[in-house]
Amino acid sequence: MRRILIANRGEIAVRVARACFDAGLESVVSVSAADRDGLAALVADRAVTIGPPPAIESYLSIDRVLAAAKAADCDALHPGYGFLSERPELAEACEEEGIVFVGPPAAVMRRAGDKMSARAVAAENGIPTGAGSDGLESLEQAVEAAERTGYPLMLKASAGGGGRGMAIVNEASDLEQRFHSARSEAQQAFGDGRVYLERYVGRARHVEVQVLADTHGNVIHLGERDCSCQRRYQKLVEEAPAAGLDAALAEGIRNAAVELARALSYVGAGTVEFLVDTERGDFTFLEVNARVQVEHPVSEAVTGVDIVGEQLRIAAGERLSIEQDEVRIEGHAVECRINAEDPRNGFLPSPGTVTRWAPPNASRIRVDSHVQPGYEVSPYYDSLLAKVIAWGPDRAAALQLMRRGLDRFKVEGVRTTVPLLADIVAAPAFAAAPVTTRWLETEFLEEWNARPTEG
Amino acid sequence: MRRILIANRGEIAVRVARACFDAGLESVVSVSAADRDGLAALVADRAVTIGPPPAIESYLSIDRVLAAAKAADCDALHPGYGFLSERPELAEACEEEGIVFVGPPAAVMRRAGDKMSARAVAAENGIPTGAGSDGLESLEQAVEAAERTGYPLMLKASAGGGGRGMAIVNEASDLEQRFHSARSEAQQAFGDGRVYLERYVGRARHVEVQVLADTHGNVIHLGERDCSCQRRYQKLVEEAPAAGLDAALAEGIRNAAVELARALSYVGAGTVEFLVDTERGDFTFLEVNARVQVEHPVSEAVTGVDIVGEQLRIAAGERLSIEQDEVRIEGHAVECRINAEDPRNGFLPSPGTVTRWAPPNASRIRVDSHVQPGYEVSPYYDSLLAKVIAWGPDRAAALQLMRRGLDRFKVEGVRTTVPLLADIVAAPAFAAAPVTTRWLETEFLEEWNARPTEG
Amino acid sequence: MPLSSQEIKEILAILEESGWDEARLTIDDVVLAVSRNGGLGLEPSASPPAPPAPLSQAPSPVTAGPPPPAAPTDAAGHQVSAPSVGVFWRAPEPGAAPFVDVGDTVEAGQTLCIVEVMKLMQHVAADVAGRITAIHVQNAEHVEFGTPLFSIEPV
Amino acid sequence: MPLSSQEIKEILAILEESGWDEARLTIDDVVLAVSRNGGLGLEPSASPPAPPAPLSQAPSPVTAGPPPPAAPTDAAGHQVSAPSVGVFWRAPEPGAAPFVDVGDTVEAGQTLCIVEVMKLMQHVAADVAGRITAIHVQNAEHVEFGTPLFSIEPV
Repeated sequence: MRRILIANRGEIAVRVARACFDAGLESVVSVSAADRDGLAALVADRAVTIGPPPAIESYLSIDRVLAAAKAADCDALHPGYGFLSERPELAEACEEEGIVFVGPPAAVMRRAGDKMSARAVAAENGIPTGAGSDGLESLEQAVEAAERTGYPLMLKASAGGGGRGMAIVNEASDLEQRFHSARSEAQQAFGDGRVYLERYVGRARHVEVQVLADTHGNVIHLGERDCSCQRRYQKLVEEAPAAGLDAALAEGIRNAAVELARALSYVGAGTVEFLVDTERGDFTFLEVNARVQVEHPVSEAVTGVDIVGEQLRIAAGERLSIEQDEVRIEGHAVECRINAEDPRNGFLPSPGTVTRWAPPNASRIRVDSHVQPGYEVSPYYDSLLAKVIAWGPDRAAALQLMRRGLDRFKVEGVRTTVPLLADIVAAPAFAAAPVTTRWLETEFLEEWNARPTEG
Repeated sequence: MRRILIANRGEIAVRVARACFDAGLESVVSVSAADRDGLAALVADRAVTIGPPPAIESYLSIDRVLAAAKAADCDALHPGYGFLSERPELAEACEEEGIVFVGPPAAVMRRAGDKMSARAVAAENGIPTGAGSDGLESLEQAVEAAERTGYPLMLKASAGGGGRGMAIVNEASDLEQRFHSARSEAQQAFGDGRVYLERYVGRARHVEVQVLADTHGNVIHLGERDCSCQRRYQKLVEEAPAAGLDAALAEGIRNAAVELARALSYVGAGTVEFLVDTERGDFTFLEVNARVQVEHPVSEAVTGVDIVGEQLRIAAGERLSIEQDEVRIEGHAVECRINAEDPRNGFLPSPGTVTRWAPPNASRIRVDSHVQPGYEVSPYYDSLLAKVIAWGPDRAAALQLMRRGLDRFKVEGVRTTVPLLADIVAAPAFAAAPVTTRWLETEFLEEWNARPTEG
Repeated sequence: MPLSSQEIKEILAILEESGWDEARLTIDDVVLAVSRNGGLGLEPSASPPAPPAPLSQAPSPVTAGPPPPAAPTDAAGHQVSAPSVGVFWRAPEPGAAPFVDVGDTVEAGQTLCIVEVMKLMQHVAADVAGRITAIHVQNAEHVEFGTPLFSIEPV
Repeated sequence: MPLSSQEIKEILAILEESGWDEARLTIDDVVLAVSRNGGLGLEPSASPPAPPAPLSQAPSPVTAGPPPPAAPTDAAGHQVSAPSVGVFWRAPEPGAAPFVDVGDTVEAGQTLCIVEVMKLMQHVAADVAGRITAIHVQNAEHVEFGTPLFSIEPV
């Protein structure tokens, strides 16, 4: 490997370019016309403009991304997260063109990425998948599975993610309507109308395990992250490790993730997501994310392992730089996602020009971002401006540092989630106990929206 | 200590604000109207505009800086480097106002800062000061001292620095003219016409030792730096440790620095500068810099000690966080000073607006800067835009990393020293051997200026 | 739209007769800015970095494929730019005659070249009628989105 | 739309007969800005951060001390600003009558207040003759360089 095409934009493109520099590799970023002058284009060794701003004609075009790789004579391709990162077709096309894909092989990605096939592999390996169903072909199958599972239950799209095609069904009388709408939503969103159902856990935590697997059969985990602080299935705050998790339970989750990765013959960096039922104290497997994740820096902060660097090593056919028994989880890390959204106004995206930009400047705070003063928040892409990661010797210290950092984060020109996040990490309920996936929406935000606004 | 006034601007103001944040202290930066919207004003907790852009009515005004400290209710003041940082009057005024001065007490600053008194203390403590003279009152004294010392010799201003009031005298017939012009230059520059002379070392290295001294009598050093790569006595590239220095010689220099600091009852962070005669393999004391220095990050990079953080601890009356036997020098660090100057055109300052700004983004490269896109390089202040610090396991690795980083440093809108620095760190002569203080001007630049320019 | 074109004309006339060197009038979304004696910086420079390559500011071309080619009119005449990253082919197949040559007259809608994106052949058509005055890229060269391909002198 | 084109014309004519080199008129969403003899800084500053306090663009004051007071002319009339960080004193000494009060008429050069910088008393003088229409800072308050102190309606 000599030269990597970074087929992404924003902060992750900057992050991957940094990892390439660290590894002594050249980097080329494929950009849309909207990002031609962006920070990713500046920090990479070269930028290739592949199309106009709309993602469908740029970041989502496998052909154009590959054409850029060939035009710039790249021998490898890093897809980042989102966009094409979990499209087995890209991995396949790379293989055909003799370009190393930094991620799992297409076949592994298919097995891991399809929720039902991943659940089946998990179940075969004795990993709890929750009382659930196989793919539901008809309302009759759904009724039967629902009776077996019991209410409340949750419908999910087999091909899906991000909350689309998902529905909570509280009682039998709701099932028919919810089943049909989930199917059509899944069909629309993913071109695949298959849905399945599982027990709905009211007081749940979202806990996920970072795994790394090389081509020599080494599979390790870097501990788990808690991403329960969500709004509409979008993560706002992530942490490592998961606070207050029973040690045996944490160990069980970590081991399950490694076992599943082995069973899937996984290669690369990946995340195994679990739902932890805080009332019963058990966990069920949710899905595998076959790519680097937005929240990977919290795991880096507590382990010192450079996850993107390991991705490059794995892709180059090298061994992982660290073995499981060398992995130490030290202290606690919290990440906040700074979005150009107005949390006081239904999280409406806030496009515009960033006129001032001064993220916190501190030894124990890391800021991953592609934003500089003058940056145009484009309506074409998601609204993530920066990730702020604070590390402390314990959770209280990390949260306090994050609060101090966010209080000093100066952004002008667009509205952001900074004030909301500052209030979340300072909330007594958030500090006192691990929150569940519904805390933010059903408890915190209702109270927060009622607070008088300043300025 | 609760709230620090940062009486400076530019990258060091940003650096001190970071250290304040790390220490849990509030920071207020006193700014001129030119810097009201600068990064230092944004990263500090507050900015107080003290005067118009000219430094004499802002950064050089003790009264205004103190008035800002009082207006913002600060209980301590950090002077940075340059400007008022070595003015005993400021330390005194702080004392009178009950404000903790982050630096040595006025009396110590006077003793350490006056070159002749510092030389006298050094000589008393058996530290070589070179064959030199006391303050020269008349031409007769100068002739006598010159005969005792031998030619070539160097005249220096007692109160001076930065090359003003300095002159090389090659033979007796030049002495009279050089003596008078050095005196009048010193008088003009420092309001103090005293000069002294010392043996002139043709093949010399500038080696300096970072010391830290607390109020409990602990004095340690963080090893030495080599700052021989100079042009007109201005440092361009600095390194830690000093490469290729005989171990016993290095040990002698480090110990001399600590002894001198003890003898001066020094308190705070300081630097003891030495001249190393590479032909004779010995060293002589030059002067003490009673403040944090521009090049402090290279010492931080190889020791892991936060020098500005230690300054704050010392000022708060705490003990140093580290003892001498815990200090480890690991690997090698290089710093390049990025100035808004045109090295192809006599290093003419290049004011203007920085339209693009993308410093290298790498794990082992640190960038200290106050610049963002849109920054106006003001004609009122010095032209330092950024310091780039590269760390490697050895000198070759650090230089190579620096070269790669500088090659990817993208600046537009003003001319900078980046291309020159990239060529310096890649020069075989620079990589092969430690250079002397005259290498850059008399060897490298002559050849470099003759190279055809690109773009 | 708070001002009629008639009103704008009248305002312009008044401004022109006046002694001002610069004027800027903003009404809701309407911005009217005029200056004489050289552009003085009335217009706020939008954001620090200026785009290095011209971006589309021409009327939407009717003939191009899905991605509209950037087609600014500059000193070199009207330009047709690459609609995508890819490889530039002047002829429909190897060995065939090129679609067009410098000096040729073309109709709007006439194919000028192919930009190949991973075996996908995108025909790039002229969006104005005119005479080809320059071909900026060599056959088989890689191009990016927005790379100027042809200059056309409209007729 | 608060202004008709007829009204704009009238305003332009009035402005033109006036002696100003620059003018900027904002009414709700309508902004009208004109200048002659070269655009000074009429347009919102090109670079991202806009200064939070008004900066000098007035003719150099002849009466002020070493640091020129910022004295822009705005809707509130002519302004006299602090020449330095310091403490604002309305009277020559504690208990004495203030130098000036709202409504007073002042001559150019007349002392308006003292800004004390660490025992150094800087007398701040009016740079135009006129009537004091506002005093923006309380006695004994801390001020910064550029803090507006007085508004004066020139006579």
